[in-house]
Amino acid sequence: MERVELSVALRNNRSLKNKVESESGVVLSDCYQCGKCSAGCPAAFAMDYTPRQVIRLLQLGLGGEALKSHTPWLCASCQTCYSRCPREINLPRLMEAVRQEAKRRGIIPERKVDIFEKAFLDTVEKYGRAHEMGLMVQYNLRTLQPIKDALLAPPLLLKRKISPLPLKIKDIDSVKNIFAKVRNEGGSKQ
Amino acid sequence: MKYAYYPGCSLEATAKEYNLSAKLVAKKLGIELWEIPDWSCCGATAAHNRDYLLSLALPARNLAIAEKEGLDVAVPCAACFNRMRTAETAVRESRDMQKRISEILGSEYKATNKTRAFLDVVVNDVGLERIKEQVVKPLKGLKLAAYYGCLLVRPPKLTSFDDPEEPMTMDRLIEALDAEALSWSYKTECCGGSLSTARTDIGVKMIYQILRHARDAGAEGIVTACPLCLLNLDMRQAQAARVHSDQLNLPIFYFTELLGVALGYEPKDLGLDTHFVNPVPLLEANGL
Amino acid sequence: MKRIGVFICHCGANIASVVDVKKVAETAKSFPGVVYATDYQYMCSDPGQELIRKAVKEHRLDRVVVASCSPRLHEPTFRKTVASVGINPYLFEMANIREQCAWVHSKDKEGATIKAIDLVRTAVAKVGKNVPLFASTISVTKKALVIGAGIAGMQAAIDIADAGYKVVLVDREPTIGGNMVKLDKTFPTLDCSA
Amino acid sequence: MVAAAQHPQIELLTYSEIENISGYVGNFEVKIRKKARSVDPLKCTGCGTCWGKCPTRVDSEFDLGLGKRKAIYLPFPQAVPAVPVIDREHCRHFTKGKCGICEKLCPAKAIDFNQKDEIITEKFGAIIIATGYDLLKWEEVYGEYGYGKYPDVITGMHFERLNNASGPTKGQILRPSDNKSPETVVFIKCVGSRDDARGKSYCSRACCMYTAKHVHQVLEKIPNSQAIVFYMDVRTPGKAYEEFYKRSVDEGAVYIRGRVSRIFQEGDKLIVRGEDTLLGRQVEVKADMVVLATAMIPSKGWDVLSKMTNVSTDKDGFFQEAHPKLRPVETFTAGVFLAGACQGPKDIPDTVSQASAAAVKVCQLFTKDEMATDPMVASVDESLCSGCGMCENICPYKAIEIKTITERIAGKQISRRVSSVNKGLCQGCGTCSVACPSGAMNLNGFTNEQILAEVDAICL
Amino acid sequence: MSLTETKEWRPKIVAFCCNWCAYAGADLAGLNRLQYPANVRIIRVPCSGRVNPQFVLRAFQRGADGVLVSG
Repeated sequence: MERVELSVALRNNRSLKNKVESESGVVLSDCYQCGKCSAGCPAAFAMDYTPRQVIRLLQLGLGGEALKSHTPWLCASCQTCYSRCPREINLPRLMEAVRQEAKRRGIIPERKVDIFEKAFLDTVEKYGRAHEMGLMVQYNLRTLQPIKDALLAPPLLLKRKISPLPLKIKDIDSVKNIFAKVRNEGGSKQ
Repeated sequence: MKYAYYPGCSLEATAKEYNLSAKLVAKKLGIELWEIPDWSCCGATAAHNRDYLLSLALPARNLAIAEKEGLDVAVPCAACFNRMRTAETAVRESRDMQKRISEILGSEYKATNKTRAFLDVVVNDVGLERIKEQVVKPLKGLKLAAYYGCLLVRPPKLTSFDDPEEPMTMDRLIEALDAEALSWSYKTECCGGSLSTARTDIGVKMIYQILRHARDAGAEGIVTACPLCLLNLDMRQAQAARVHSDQLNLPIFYFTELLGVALGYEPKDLGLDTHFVNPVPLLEANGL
Repeated sequence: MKRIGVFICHCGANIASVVDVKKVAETAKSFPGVVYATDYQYMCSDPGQELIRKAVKEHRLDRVVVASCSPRLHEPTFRKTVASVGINPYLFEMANIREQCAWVHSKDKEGATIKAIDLVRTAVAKVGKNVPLFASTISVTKKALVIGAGIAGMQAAIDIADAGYKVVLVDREPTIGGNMVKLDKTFPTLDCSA
Repeated sequence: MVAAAQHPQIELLTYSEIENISGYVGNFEVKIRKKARSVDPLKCTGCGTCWGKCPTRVDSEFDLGLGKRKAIYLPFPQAVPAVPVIDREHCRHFTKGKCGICEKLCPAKAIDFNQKDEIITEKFGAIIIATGYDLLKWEEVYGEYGYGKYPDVITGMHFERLNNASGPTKGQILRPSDNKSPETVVFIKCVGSRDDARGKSYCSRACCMYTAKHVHQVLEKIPNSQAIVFYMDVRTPGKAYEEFYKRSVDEGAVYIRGRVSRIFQEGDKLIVRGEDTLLGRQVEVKADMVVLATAMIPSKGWDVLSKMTNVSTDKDGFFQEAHPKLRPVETFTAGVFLAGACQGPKDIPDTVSQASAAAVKVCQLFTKDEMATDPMVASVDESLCSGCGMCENICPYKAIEIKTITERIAGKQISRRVSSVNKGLCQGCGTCSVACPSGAMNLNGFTNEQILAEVDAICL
Repeated sequence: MSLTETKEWRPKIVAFCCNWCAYAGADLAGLNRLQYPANVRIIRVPCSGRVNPQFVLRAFQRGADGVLVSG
């Protein structure tokens, strides 16, 4: 592990820190690193850094490493950390802000998660609602794993739980409009 | 008792039986549901992970329609409920956000109406006393674990109708139906729903812990109020059992299905035959 | 004619790094009744107080204004200072240019200096209307009431009683000792607590 | 304790509460309610027959529910005074109108069911507030630690009782659930302390040290035991404190830096989940008992006492000292002093120091027969006063009364009524000067003329 | 707030503060180095009850734009 020279690191980190803070509404210095968030995180076992460590990286001038971390992409948004945090730090929002910034810089450590979400939102933009069957097919094609969950599809079809055809809402323009305006507001390109 | 009704995408597909049973019990309990016409997706996890504003505007579209009717919105899906509460609170707390969202929607939305979890409506608006009066088939003998997951009760400031660590709404309902609600330690642990498609490996580990703890606590079935929880615990149960070389075979119910059974509907009418882990044998074994 | 002296404190850098103290002292000289104004690093220090005493004598001051920290901190100090050179302690006023000026406007040095001048002018205006006041005396009942008979109450009661005064020690519980008697051995000596 | 009880200059009033405080420094008048004990302390010999035979058993508050006591009881064997009290809420004589066994059996005939609360009034020159602390009710806040439903999740104070030779287990550390000796004990610090969201934002100061002591006691008393401490920081700023902490580590305590997220029961074990933040890894302990170091909060009733003494408190209810550095035991109410944890969380050495300091302040006051008063009080211009009494009614300190003066006007003796200010009682608030319709009442040091001059100057 | 932003007009605010609470609070703001606009001037009074309506009127007469009584 490389030694970090902090004076330069901290100075260089400032703009990223400010950006993440303003987008998430989280004040990073609120965190005193007690670890209660990470102690109760149900997905931490799969993460490279614990959520607390992601905050630490951002506090310490190592925001670049936070952007490369898988952790924000594996956050299940379950709100356990936020509900128990003694400083009421909205970690899920922070994780969102970090991964959005990472994506803006072309860093996508969890490609499958990214593809799934894109497929999901594409469907919503196109039809106004999520369409599970189409979504699964899209996702599998894009992640090059055509037979993933294939065993689940026939019983789902059989149980009339998914339909092969998407259902489009009538006023689809109003939804498309939302997507368009959010893009204009400078939101991410999805 | 009239509410705008927002089923959400899952209830049109993998959670068809939740929709079916919710509508049936609503009818029996005198809850009038006005389905939001031409409702659209709340954006789910994907939206808030990728764009905060989008994650508010998508649910707000539906809330705005209900607001014009002057109705609170009853939402069966815990995830939709959470997203709609988030949007509603953000708009209510900031005039600036109200302006931005109204602008994006192209129509005014002030968040004067409230999102309510359907579970909250059933237990707290209808009330357990009235439900008890209508029970024709008590669920006597059933040992059930109420599973709330995350988004129904967290973060508490947002969800507000029950305790984030020791929620009891569903337990009280189970007891009112004469079944036994077990005390167990995983009732609010996350099932990893949002990760289950892209990172099934992670999701399977998470659901196995939940299923195991419910079984070890003596549960014969798990009751939930979230289509993602049910989908995960039910559809991926076999996989979880295989990965962990364990036998599970725990039927998963929507609270509306059990309520429907107690109110006298046939399991088939409630969609109970569409689950992966067949719950019918358990019901039959208990004379239901 | 009143003869008012004004003393502006730097409080090291606490005030002087924000407020232009020289300017404040200079401006104060023009206020009605002011015959002397100066600034100094630490007014509350021995040399600072000595500076006030000297100025009172040299300039035959009959009223004094000190602009420094909050009067809640050093008003008694400076009252004693002026009293020691024969001025009634109530012919003294303070302008709070630290807590309520330098510290809260540290990013607005110009605004802080203008405010400091205003505060000094106000104190000068007030001191001009001050009249000598004299304390009277009241009798003292030499008996103490101690509310709560835990460690603190018992210790205080014993100390006062040992000095020869009467003490009434009150506790709402049926017994004295408070939380202490619930404890086992206590740190760092690990002896028993009672 | 015995020193306080036996001191000839100290009068103990136990089972008594302050009803009202009036007056001012040097001359406080205090009403004290002596609650009915139902036992005559002059007759009682403390023989113990009564509580031995009393048929009613209830949870002992003193043992925090870990043990039982009777309806007539001494809280603990060494209690001072050794005079029992009847808990009228539970005593059968009072609840059902029968029983009376204690009365029949008392050899000294000390039981008196008809005793009534008695109110006494006494004058004091000074008051020391030493009301101490309670512990935060963690059961009401921390669902993730089980809301108090797991019997083996206890507080440090419970642990003290378990450890105490005269406690419910005679000094053995046993689990409340099954009276078994715990092998793995987890300690969690900062429960309710340093928690802005659901607890208190401050550090409770004593917990680091008493936890180190608890750890030592576990390791000393229970063979093959393990003690694991979850902490955020170890704070040992006191003489010999760091050495004490180090000793508990040397004895084998394992300190994990991280706050516990959740405790739950699995079988007869308590699963404790935390993160070792030094390692960045989730950790789990299968514990037999968990001891929470809960936050110190002001002892209940602080709000009432604050009003009676006119001493303000901070947002958490701790009494406010006159200056945090320079006047730590004084208050802004002259003659009222603070000692111990009522002013802020404190350990024993600090409490004792502060108590002695407060005592000195009182003695300082008592060395003089008379004391000087603050001259910045209200004063009446009798020539303008019409004796209307507006000021008398509005004065919050009851410092004004109407007196009759006789004066000579145009050769005639005339009596008329004017206001008069008691300089001892007057606190210099000046409310009277605002109420006065004739401008006769003014406040020395803050006269109308002075303040108007200030307004003019400040608006320039 | 626009108080600090607009150079053209800065309202003159006179605050009467009770020595025991609001004035102490203003001291505390100083101790914590909280920043607020410099156009607030505090007059110390022994109690907010000491503030005669006459003082408030006089402040407005002499050009104050706002008066705060705090205690």
